[in-house]
Amino acid sequence: MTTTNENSSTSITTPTANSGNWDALKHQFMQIWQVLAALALIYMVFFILSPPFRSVDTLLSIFGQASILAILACGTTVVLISGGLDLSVGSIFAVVGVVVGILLAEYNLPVIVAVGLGLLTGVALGALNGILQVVTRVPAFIVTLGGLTAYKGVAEILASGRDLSRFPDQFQLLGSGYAVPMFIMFGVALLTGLFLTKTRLGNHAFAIGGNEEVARLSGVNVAKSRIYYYMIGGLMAATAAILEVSKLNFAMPARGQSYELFAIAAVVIGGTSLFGGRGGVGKTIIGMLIMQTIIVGLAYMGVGTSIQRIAIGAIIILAVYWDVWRRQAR
Amino acid sequence: MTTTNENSSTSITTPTANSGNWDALKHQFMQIWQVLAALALIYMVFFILSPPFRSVDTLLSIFGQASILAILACGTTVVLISGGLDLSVGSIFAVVGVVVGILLAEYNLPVIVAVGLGLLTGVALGALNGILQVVTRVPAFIVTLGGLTAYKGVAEILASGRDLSRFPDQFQLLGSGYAVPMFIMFGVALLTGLFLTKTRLGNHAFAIGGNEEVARLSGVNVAKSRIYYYMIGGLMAATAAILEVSKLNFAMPARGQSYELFAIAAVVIGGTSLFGGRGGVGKTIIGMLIMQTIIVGLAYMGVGTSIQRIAIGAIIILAVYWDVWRRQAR
Amino acid sequence: MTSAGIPKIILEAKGISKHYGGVKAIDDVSIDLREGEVLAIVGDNGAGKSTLVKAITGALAKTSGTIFLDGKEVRIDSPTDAKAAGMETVYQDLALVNELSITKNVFLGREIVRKDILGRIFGALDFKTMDAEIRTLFEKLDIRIADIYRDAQSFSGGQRQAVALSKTVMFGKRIAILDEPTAALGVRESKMAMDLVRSLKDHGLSVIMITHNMQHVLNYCDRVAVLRLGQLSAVRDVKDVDGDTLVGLITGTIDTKAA
Amino acid sequence: MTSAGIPKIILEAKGISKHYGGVKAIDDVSIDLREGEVLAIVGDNGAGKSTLVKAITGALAKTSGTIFLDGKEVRIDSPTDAKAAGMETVYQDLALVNELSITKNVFLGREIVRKDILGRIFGALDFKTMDAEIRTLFEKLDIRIADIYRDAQSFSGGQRQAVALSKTVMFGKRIAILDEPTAALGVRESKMAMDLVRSLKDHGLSVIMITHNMQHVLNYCDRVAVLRLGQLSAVRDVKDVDGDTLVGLITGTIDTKAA
Amino acid sequence: ADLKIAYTGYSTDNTFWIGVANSAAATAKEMGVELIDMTASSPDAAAQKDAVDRAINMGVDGIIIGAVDNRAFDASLDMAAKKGIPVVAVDTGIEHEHVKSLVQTDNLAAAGLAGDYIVSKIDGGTVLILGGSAGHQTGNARRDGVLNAAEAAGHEVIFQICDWQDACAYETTINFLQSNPDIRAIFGAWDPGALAAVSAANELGKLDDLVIVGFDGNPANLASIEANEQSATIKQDNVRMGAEAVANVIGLIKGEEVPAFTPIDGILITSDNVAEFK
Ligand SMILES: Nc1ncnc2c1ncn2[C@@H]1O[C@H](COP(=O)(O)OP(=O)(O)OP(=O)(O)O)[C@@H](O)[C@H]1O
Ligand SMILES: Nc1ncnc2c1ncn2[C@@H]1O[C@H](COP(=O)(O)OP(=O)(O)OP(=O)(O)O)[C@@H](O)[C@H]1O
Ligand SMILES: [Mg+2]
Ligand SMILES: [Mg+2]
Repeated sequence: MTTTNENSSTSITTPTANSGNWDALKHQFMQIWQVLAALALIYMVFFILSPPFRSVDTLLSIFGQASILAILACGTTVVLISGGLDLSVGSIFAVVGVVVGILLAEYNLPVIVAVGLGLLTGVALGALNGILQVVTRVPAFIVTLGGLTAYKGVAEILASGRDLSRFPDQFQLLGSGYAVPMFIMFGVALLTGLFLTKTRLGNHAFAIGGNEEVARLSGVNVAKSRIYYYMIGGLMAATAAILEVSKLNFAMPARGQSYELFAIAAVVIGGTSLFGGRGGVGKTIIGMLIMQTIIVGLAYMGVGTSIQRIAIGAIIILAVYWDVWRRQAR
Repeated sequence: MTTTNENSSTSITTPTANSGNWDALKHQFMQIWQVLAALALIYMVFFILSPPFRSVDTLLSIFGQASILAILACGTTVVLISGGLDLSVGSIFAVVGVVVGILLAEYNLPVIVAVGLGLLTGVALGALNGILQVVTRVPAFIVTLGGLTAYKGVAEILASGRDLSRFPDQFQLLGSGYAVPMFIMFGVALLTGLFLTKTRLGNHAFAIGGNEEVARLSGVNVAKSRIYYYMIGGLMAATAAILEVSKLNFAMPARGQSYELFAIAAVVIGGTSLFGGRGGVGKTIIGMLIMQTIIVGLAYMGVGTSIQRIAIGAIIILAVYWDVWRRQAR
Repeated sequence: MTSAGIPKIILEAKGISKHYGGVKAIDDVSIDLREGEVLAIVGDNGAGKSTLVKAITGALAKTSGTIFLDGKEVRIDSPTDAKAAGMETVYQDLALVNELSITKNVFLGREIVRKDILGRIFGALDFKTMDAEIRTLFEKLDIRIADIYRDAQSFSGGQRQAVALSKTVMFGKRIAILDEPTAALGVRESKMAMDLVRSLKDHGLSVIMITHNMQHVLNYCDRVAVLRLGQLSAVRDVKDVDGDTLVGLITGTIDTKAA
Repeated sequence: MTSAGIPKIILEAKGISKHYGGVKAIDDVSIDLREGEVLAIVGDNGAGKSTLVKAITGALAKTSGTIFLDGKEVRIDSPTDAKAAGMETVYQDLALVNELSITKNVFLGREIVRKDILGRIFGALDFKTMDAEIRTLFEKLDIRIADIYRDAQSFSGGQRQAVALSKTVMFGKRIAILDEPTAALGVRESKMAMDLVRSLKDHGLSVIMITHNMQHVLNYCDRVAVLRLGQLSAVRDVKDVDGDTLVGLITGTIDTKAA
Repeated sequence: ADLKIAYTGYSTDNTFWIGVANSAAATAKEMGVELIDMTASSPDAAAQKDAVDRAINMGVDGIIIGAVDNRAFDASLDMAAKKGIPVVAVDTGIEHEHVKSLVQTDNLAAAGLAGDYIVSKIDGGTVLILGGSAGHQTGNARRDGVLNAAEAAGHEVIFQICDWQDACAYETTINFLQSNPDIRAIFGAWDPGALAAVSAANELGKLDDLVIVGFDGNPANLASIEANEQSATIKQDNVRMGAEAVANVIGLIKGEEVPAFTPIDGILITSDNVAEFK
């Protein structure tokens, strides 16, 4: 029996070398290049097939369009790594959008205050998800399924009969164009990545997701940490919601529907385990970019939304299949 | 250390006594009575609070309205017991509805043929879900998330530009009124229950859901069985879709959205494990009746749908909490 | 008792290898099992014992190798093939489904269906017959478990292992393969389990048993095969070795090629 | 070596019970641990050994009972309390997280954060220091694992157990509690692990060890406590017993009240 | 109140329908009858049919239906007929002999106004239609109103399904404006969709070159028209709709003669007349 170096398959997205930051970055890159290559390939296909696709504007708009869902998906990545699941982020998204809309359009609060309260709302709803799970010991799927339904009701009640539109110019800057959302997306991804790999709480996410009982017996405060991860999920959902409201310049309670599924799709396309303990945020971003490139590319080629749906469905399965296959092959 | 009889907590929904059918039934009933009591309690509350709620018609209409989703949920129960998950049943529902609609409204096929082909479509899509999982080893969540998206696209393409409505009287009989859907629901539940407890394939669902590897090593053909369970899930989704199309007298690709979540909610309210190996179909039906009673009761009291959503969200969490709490308490 | 006259070889595994990418979990191992004997397989953690057994019984797809039963080559590509060939295996940590009753566990994969049309068409199970067969079997093997309807998880480690071993008597027509049948069992439970293993012989079975317990090798087995780093490093008659020799063979301080 | 003069009692657990509904997993068990000794706990499967240890270390909420450290009553309601009191425990089957590197596993729950603001405010980890401490520790304990960045699951059972035991030296200021440290280990790995246990004494720790291996009790332990059906049935100095007596005490064929 | 009528509109997450419901409620109060609003929060034909059945079971005196889908109610209406509960349809016609009154803006005709407006404002080029969900009648009627007018005038038309999702409207607009320089006009089949298109066009700096028309007359869109961003919208007179529906159902309950069809005009709102509707 030869000595094994099978570790590479299992640590794909957990940087193992902590010695130097350059090493870590290189390591990260080595793990990501295949997904990046897939993204590049898909981009090239559309580049060849569709002349109007060949502009810088298009490239930027792909980033811009992907950024909002990618931010949401960063939160989902953290929650999934910790062995949790949050089906309610789409509804949190709706509530936060409506709340910020009300604060801006009805109470005319300063932008920074409205944004701050919006983020706080997301954090609070995330905390509620976490606390309910920890206190009641009801599985995440159920608690957040309840949240999915209930928060949507809350958003509707808050919005009913209100005209939430025409926000201050200052607020509109947040989500308009490609630059700001993209910048925020990369910022959020970087911070989330540092959080996961460099901090105590971030490392505990892998431990809890890997084996909750061992983590507990090792003295990790599992309950408290879990609540934090859901709060991060809520915070990211809120950030995404604020950007979308700013971008569209009006708020509606019907927003965010099924976003949780898109986020989960991007996360798993990126290679984070659905069952916790493994994963990283870098590939989540690429996962979202892959989905968005396909949507935009197909739209540029004049393909209707129904066929786009079929393509996205197929891509979700294919991407994970490719990952499964690659791991088996070693 | 006294000898234990802790088994009751773990076998709540798996009938353990196989000796006599009466015993088995009694056993089943003993396990169900608490959920039934909850249903009765909720019914009584509305009975007292709302005078118009007190009619037989109302009671029947609750059954009638619950029946379609309950049939879908029977399939979900089987899939969940076997350790699977099918997020795509809502989209299968949409496809089948459209297919039957086309066969009836466009091709004027005899009702029985259209219904038969509709059921077959459901079975085929279920089989596709199962085969993809078994062949690619991609987790159920992903495969059926892909299906959720892709099948919806298929339904839209099939329906586009068509008016699928006003079906033959004979077909309308299926889903109209309360009697037929209720009858079909009880029939489906009974058959599913017998399947799960009395047949080889049904018993293998518990084994595979409990420990897939042990089942495989014991010589169970896990792959083939899994495909069957998804086919059953697809069949039930198709049955539900046909009843709804008949009830509404038109077909539309937007139908069925989020039904998978409602079905899962009913299944877990009924006490079937999300993680496989345990459960039963009886309580799934009661779970669905509980949800429907609350919806109808609140509506009778003039409570808006937004608040109904919040109530349903809370009930989902509460029901599972109650189950968790009960098991811990012993 | 071991080999009366010329020992007949019932099972022969030739050149079995299982590679995971570059990792050679087992590499070109050949062993044979004689009729009516208990063959021990010993070796360090990770030596490849479980992998060898899984490769032989079709639970793992082997990289290469051939299996002969009674001198005839047989294809064993799945646990079902192995069972059909009369081999019954109790895998390490993978013996019972917690959520199923004892009856359902024992008959898992080989349920008895009713003789009527319900059984033939729908696969309706004949619980009455199965329960009766289990009671008979448990009586024969002196296993004292009354409540065979209870879920497996409510039983103790010793009881669970007894149930798992009883499957080999129920179904193992010729060969029983046991992977660490006493791991994590207490003193009393271990003895119970090993007595069961011994009685397998009386029921006409030949046995391959993986163990880390040298006492069990010396007391209950006829021959012992030693695996080291994925390769067969020695095969000995138990009467020719003592504990220290065995430990030496396992750890490699005694260096020999396979006998 | 056991007790020079009057042995000082470092840990005393009095009247510990843990009931699950009607099931009395352990019932009114009192044991004490003397300074510098290795105390074995033995008993059948399901006798309550793991439950006792978990109740003492706060991993399970005990139904009743009191813990004394150096004669003073202490509240231990969570694993964190136990660690704060200087007890370090290796639980049966629950030692390492497969998905984490060796460094992260050893320091899990007690990570070293950087001394700068990043560490103080964000809990940024100081991997350099942690890695260095582990290398020092492994050298001291003669554990030969070079690649401490690799995930725990890629190591063998013996290596994993060695890592788990090393945690007790790293953090167990006074008491190490080990639940079956050699279960499922091979001959060589078992010896390695037991040598580590012995060296714990040299590092100034008192040890409680659950085991099913009578040889290990006789060779490595000072005293032995026997649990039967959730109750303490005997406590003996190891030098006063032999293997047969132990087996008799465990199975109940020798009937004595606790010494 | 001795009379009790049930009202079920399209959904409660839609400003237009909130207006209908509010107006109906106000009229009912004025006329001294109790109105129970059974509208679901999002458009769901099955839930709505259930609501109608429930109303019949509760024994209300009359029912107003703003159908999510008009084909769903045959059996329910038979039952209502049997129990003698009159039914009025609002916005969407229901083909059943028991429905003795329809209060409606014709979506097809009203969207035709939008189509004519678009045709009058552009010359040549392509029209992008952002549609509701696939196979939805209201959505289809609005699409066809614009589509027919535009194609008759020789314009190319692109139709994209957006499921009434604002974010989809935004992204579709971005993608098509970037990939297809010929687009001159955008029609959003629901006003928030048009508003999303405005934001997207604004984003690309193409707002001034585009004619963007919505449908519903939501306050936010009126504000946008006033600001010369959105070009026009079609307002259905939801206040009149609600009021007429209640009046008609009460008339039917009392056995009076009411018109079988009460037409409500669609109104084209542009910057010229937007002030009247604020
Ligand atoms: N899926 C796998 N991928 C890569 N290597 C594997 C895999 N499964 C097992 N191995 C390796 O194969 C070797 C043999 O493992 P095996 O489980 O057969 O050992 P064993 O002798 O049964 O050990 P133990 O006594 O601990 O049960 C080990 O080094 C293990 O790491
Ligand atoms: N959660 C639980 N609910 C009910 N009974 C339990 C629970 N956990 C343990 N028990 C019971 O408590 C008793 C003691 O179990 P414990 O694990 O402490 O035994 P043990 O002596 O460690 O056995 P082993 O040697 O197999 O590790 C057993 O009879 C077990 O069934
Ligand atoms: Mg093994
Ligand atoms: Mg134990």
